[in-house]
Amino acid sequence: MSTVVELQSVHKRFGNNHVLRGVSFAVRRGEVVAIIGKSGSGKSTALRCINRLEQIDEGQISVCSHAVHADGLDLRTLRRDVGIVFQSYNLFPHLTVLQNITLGPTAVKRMPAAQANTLAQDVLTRVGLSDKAQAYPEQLSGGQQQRVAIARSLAMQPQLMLFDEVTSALDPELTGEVLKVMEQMAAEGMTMILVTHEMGFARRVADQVIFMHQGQVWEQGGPDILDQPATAELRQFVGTGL
Amino acid sequence: MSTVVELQSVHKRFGNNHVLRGVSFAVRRGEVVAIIGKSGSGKSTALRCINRLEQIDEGQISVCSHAVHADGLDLRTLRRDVGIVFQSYNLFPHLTVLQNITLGPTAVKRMPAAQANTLAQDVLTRVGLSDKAQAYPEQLSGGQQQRVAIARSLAMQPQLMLFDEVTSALDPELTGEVLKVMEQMAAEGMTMILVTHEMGFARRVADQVIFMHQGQVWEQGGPDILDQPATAELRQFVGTGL
Amino acid sequence: DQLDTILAAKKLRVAIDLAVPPYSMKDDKLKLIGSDVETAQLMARDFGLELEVIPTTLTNRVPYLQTNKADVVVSAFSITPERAKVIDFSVPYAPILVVVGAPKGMKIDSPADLAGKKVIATRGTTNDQELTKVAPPSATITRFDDDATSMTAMVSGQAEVWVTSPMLLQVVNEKNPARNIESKFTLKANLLAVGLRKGETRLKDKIDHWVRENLRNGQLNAIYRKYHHAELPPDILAAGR
Amino acid sequence: MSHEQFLSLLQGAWGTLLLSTLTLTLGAVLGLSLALARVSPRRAVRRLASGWMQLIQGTPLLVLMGVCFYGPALLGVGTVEALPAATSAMVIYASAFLGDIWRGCIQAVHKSQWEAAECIGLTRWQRMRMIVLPQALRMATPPTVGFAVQVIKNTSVASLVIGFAELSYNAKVLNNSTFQPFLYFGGAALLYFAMCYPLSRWSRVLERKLHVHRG
Amino acid sequence: MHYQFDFSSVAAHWPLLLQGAWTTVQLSFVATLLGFMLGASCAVASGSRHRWLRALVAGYIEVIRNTPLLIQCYFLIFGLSSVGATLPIMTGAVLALVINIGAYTCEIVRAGIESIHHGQIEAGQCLGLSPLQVLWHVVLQPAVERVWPALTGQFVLMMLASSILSSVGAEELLGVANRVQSDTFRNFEVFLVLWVVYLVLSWLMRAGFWLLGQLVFTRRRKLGTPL
Ligand SMILES: Nc1ncnc2c1ncn2[C@@H]1O[C@H](COP(=O)(O)OP(=O)(O)OP(=O)(O)O)[C@@H](O)[C@H]1O
Ligand SMILES: Nc1ncnc2c1ncn2[C@@H]1O[C@H](COP(=O)(O)OP(=O)(O)OP(=O)(O)O)[C@@H](O)[C@H]1O
Ligand SMILES: [Mg+2]
Ligand SMILES: [Mg+2]
Repeated sequence: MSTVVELQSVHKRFGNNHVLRGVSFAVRRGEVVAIIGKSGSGKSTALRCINRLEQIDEGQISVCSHAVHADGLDLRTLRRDVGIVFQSYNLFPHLTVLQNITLGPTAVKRMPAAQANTLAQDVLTRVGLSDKAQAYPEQLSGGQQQRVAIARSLAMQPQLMLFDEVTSALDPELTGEVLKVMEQMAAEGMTMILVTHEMGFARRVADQVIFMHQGQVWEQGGPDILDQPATAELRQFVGTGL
Repeated sequence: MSTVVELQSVHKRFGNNHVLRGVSFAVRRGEVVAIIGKSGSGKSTALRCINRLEQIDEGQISVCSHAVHADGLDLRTLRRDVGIVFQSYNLFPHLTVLQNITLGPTAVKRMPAAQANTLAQDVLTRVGLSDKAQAYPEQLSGGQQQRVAIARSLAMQPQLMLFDEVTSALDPELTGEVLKVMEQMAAEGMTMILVTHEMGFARRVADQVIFMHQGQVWEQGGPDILDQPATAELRQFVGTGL
Repeated sequence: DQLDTILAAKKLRVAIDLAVPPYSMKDDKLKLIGSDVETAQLMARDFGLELEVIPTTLTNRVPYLQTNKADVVVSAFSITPERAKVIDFSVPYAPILVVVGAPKGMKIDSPADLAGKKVIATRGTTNDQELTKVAPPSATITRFDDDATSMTAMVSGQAEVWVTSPMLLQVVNEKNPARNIESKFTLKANLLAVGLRKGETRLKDKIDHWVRENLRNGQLNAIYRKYHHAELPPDILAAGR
Repeated sequence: MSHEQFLSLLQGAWGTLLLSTLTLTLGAVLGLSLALARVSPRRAVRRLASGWMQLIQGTPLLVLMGVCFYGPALLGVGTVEALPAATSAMVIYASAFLGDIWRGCIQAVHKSQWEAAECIGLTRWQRMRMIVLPQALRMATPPTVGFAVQVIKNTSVASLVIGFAELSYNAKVLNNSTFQPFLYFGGAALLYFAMCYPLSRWSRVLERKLHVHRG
Repeated sequence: MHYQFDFSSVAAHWPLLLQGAWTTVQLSFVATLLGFMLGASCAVASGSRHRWLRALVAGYIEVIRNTPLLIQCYFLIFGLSSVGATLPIMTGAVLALVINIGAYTCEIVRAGIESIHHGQIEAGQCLGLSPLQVLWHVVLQPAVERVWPALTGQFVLMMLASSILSSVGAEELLGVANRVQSDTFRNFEVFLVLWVVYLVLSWLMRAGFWLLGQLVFTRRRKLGTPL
C-alpha cells in the first residue's frame, strides 16, 4: 500500500505557544488512523496542518504527493484530494442540504448541475439522508447535520478524509448514527484520520492509534495500545473515562 | 419519609407538539432521582414544569406542599424552596462569583450583606471554590462555572435541587469535579432530581431512575433497571452508549 | 388686539430673513445691516418700542405671522394677491424689480427666449412664481432655498440664466467677472410692504400712517438710496402724499 | 474669515452641542421608557410603543420640527421659542431611535439569564434592574454613541425650519451675506467633523472591546 | 388662536406633489441600488490585504459619517462645477446620496461579514472554493441576509433624508411642497400632506425591501427564522 500522508518532524508555534514539537507519522492508503490525547495536546492543530488550514514552522508534510507546505502549492488541488469534517459541522446555513453538497462540485469542479444533483443524492443515500435534500441545516438534528457535513466532503470524492471530534457535540444516539456512517466508509476503503474521544470506536475501526501528548506523538501502534499502554500518560488518559 | 414532589398525570403541549403525555411520579425527602431518556423525550420540560418555568396544560404538580400550577401560587416562595441548575450555567456575567451568590439571599430574602457574604463563602467552600469569590464568571473554567451555579442555588437553602444535564457541556475531567460536588450533596441528604446522560453516575448515586420516552414515564425503578431493562426501548437506549 | 399687546410688551417683534442682501445681511463685524433692517429699526424707534428681530426664512414668512411668532414681517415682502388673501399688507414702502440676468452674449429679450435654457430662481420668492408663470415648457427651472445658493450656482457655472433682483446680478459679476452677466429685461416690478396678521386694523392703520409720514419726510428714501444706490420711484412716493 | 465670523461659527457649534446634549439626555429618558414599554408583558403597551416608534421613524425630522414649532400655536396653546421647539422635535426623534436600539439590546440578553434570575426568586423589576439592564447597557453603549453622531449632524435640520442658531445656520447666514460658500461651509464641515469624529472613534473602540469580551 | 384648516387649495396642486413624490422615489431607488453596490464593495475592500485600500475606505467612511449630508451635497455639486466639471443637478444629487449611503451600507455589511463564523470560511476553503467563490457563496450572501433589517432601516432613513436635496436644487417632494406652500400659503396643510406622503413612502419602501428579501433569501421565506 502506498503512503498517502506523511508528516516529518513538524513544528508549529502560536506565538510563544509551541503546540507541535516534532510530530512525525505516516498513513497508508486505505488505513484508518485514530488520534487521541488530552485537550490542548495539539490533535486539531496537527489535522489542520495536514490540509494547510494552518502554516507550519518547521518540518515537512506531504499529502497525496502534494508538498503541503511548499510555497508553490496549488491549494485548490490539495483540497480536492482532502476532505475535512469539523466538530461544529460548519454547514452553510443559508443553503439547503442539496445546495450545501452541490456547491463544491459545481463551483470547483464545474460539474453540470444535473450531474451534481445525482451525485448529491448518491452521497446522501450513503449517509442515510436521501429524504432530507430540500431541508435547511437548522431543520436537522445534530447527528443529521454532521452526516450532511460528511456527505458534503464525500461529494468532492477526496482521497483522504479528516475528522475532528465529529461526534463530541452529539448525544449517544446521534453519535451512533454518525459512527455507523464512518464505519461504513472505513469498510469501503477510504483513507481516514480521525481525532476522537470515542475509545470504543477507535478500538473497533482504527488500524493505527496515535496518542498525542504535549505536542508530540507519545505512543503509537495498533488499537491494542489502548488496553496495554506502554506509557504512564496513556495509562492515565485511558483511565479517566467512566 | 415525606413526599417532596409529586406529579400527577401532567400534560404539556407546545402548540401541536404534545411533549408531556401524562407524567406521574413522586420524590420523597432525601431521595435522589435520575431522569434519563432520548433527546426530545421531555426530560427538561418535566423539570421546568416542576418549578413553573413552563405552565402545564393538565394534571397537577405539588412541590414542598405548594400547588405549583394553582393560580394563586406565590411564585417567589416556591422558588425559595426549589433550586435549579442548567446545562449552560447561566451565571450573571456582569457580577462576580460572590455577587452572583449573594444576589438571591439579599434581594429575595432580604438577608443583611454581611450574613449573605458569610453564607456565600460557606457554599463556595462546599463546592471547593472558596478562593474564587472575586473572580468574574468568564475567568473560570466550565467546571468551575457549573460549580458556582450550584453554589448559587445552594445559597438559597432550597429543599429540592433540580439539575438539567449539568455536565454535558464539560469535558471528562471537569465533569468529574462537578459530579463529586453533587455526590457529596446527595450524601448530605439533599433531595435532588437530575436529568443526566452519565449512566455511571446515575447507577452510583440515584435511589430511583426514571426512563422517559415520548413524553411518558416508560420505565421506573431502582438503578438496577439500567442493567435489566424491562422494555425494549430502555434496552436500546442503554445499548447505544459505547 | 395686537397693538395693545405690542404696546404692553414695549417690544416690536419683526420677522426678517437675515440673509437677503441688500435688504438684510451681516457685515464683517456680524452687525445686522440692510434696507429692511434699517426700516424696522426706524419704525421701532418712532413707535418708542424696543426692536426684537425674529430670524426667519423666506418660505416661513407667512406662517410666522399666522402662528404669532412675530408681530410684523419686514423682509423683502412683495404684495401679491395670493398673499393678500391670508395676511394684510401696509402701504408699500419700497419697490423690488424682478429681472432676468444672463451672460452678455446670450440673446434674451422676452420670456419666450428662455426656451431650452437652464434658468434658476430662489424657491418660494415672487421671482420663482413669476418665472414659473411665464417660462416656456422647454426651459429647465432649478430652484434653490436661498439667494446665496442660487448665487453659488450662477458663479460656479451650474446655470446661465437667473431671475432675481438687479443688485444680486452685480454681485455675481464681482465674484466671477468672466461670466459677464447683465440684466436682460424686467419681468415684474413689485411693491414691498410690511406684512401683518389679518384683521389687526389698528396696527395696520398705525403702520400705514408711519409709512406715509416717512415717505414724505424722506427717511425711507434715504435708507433706500444707501443700499440700492437709487431713488425711490414716483409711484411709491405718491403713496406718501 | 474675520475674527467675528469665526467666532460666529464657534457660537453655532456651541448651539449644536447644546441642542445635542439636551436631545440626548432627555431622549435617553424617554427612549428607555419606550424600550421598556416595547418589552412589557402587556400586549397593548407593546403595540402602542411600537406603533409610536414606527410613526416617528417614518417621518422626516423636518416635518417633526414643523409640527413642534407651529403645532402648539395652531392648537391655540401658545407659541414656543426656537430652542424648546427644536429640542422637543429632536427628543421625539431621538427617543424613537434610542428606544429601538435599546429594545434590541434588552432582547439580546439571553432568555436563559431571565430564567436564571427568575429561578432565584427575583421579581420582574429586580430582574430587569439587576440582571438585564446592566448587561444590555454594555451592549448598548457603542450603538448609542454612534447614534449621538447622527444627532449632532441632524441638529442642522433645526435651522431649516425653525431658524435655531446652530452651526449650519450660522454658516449659512455668513455665506448669505458674503457669498463665500466653500470657506464657511468648509469651516462648518471641519467643526462638525471635530465634534463627531471623536465620538465615532469611541463608539468603535467600545465595540471592539465588547467583541473581545464576548470571546 | 384657532386656525381654519383648508386642504382645497393644496389638493389643487396634487399633480405637482405627485411629481415631487415620484422624483423622491426615483432618487431613492437609484441611490439604493448604486449605494448598495458601492457599500458592499467597500465592505469587501475593508477586509482587503492591501493596507492602502483599507485606509482609503476607512477615510471615506469617517469623512462621510462625520459631516452632514447637506454640506456633502454642497461640495459635490458646486465644488465640482467650480473646477469645471459641471454635473446636472439631479446627477449631482444622486451621486451625493450614493456616496453618503455607501458609507453607511459599508459599515452595516461589514458587520454582517464579521458575524460570519470563521469556521464557515474554513469549510468553504476546504471544499476547494476560490477566495472569490468563498466571498460570494459563503460570506456575502448570508452576511447580507443577516443585516437585511438594518439595511432596510438605513435606506428608509436615506429616503427621508433626501428631502435635504431640495436645498441644492433637486425638485423632489419637499422642494415641490415648499413651492406649493409659497403659492397657497397653506403651510400647515402642506406639512400634514407631506407627513402622510413620507409615511406612506417609508412604509412602501419597507414593504419593498421585505418582498425583495423574501424573494432573494429563500431560506428565510421557507423557514421564517432569522439566520
Ligand atoms: N488559532 C490559534 N491561536 C493561538 N493558539 C491556538 C490556536 N489554535 C490552537 N491554539 C493552541 O494550541 C494548543 C493546541 O490546540 P489544539 O486545538 O490543537 O488542541 P486539541 O488537542 O485539539 O484539543 P481539544 O481536544 O480541546 O480540541 C492549545 O494550547 C491551544 O490553545
Ligand atoms: N419552548 C419550547 N417551544 C416549543 N417546543 C419546545 C420548547 N421547549 C421544548 N420543546 C419541544 O419539546 C420537546 C421536548 O423537549 P425537551 O427539551 O423537554 O427534551 P429533552 O428530553 O430535555 O431533550 P434533550 O436531551 O435534548 O435536552 C422537543 O420536541 C422540543 O422540541
Ligand atoms: Mg481539537
Ligand atoms: Mg433537555
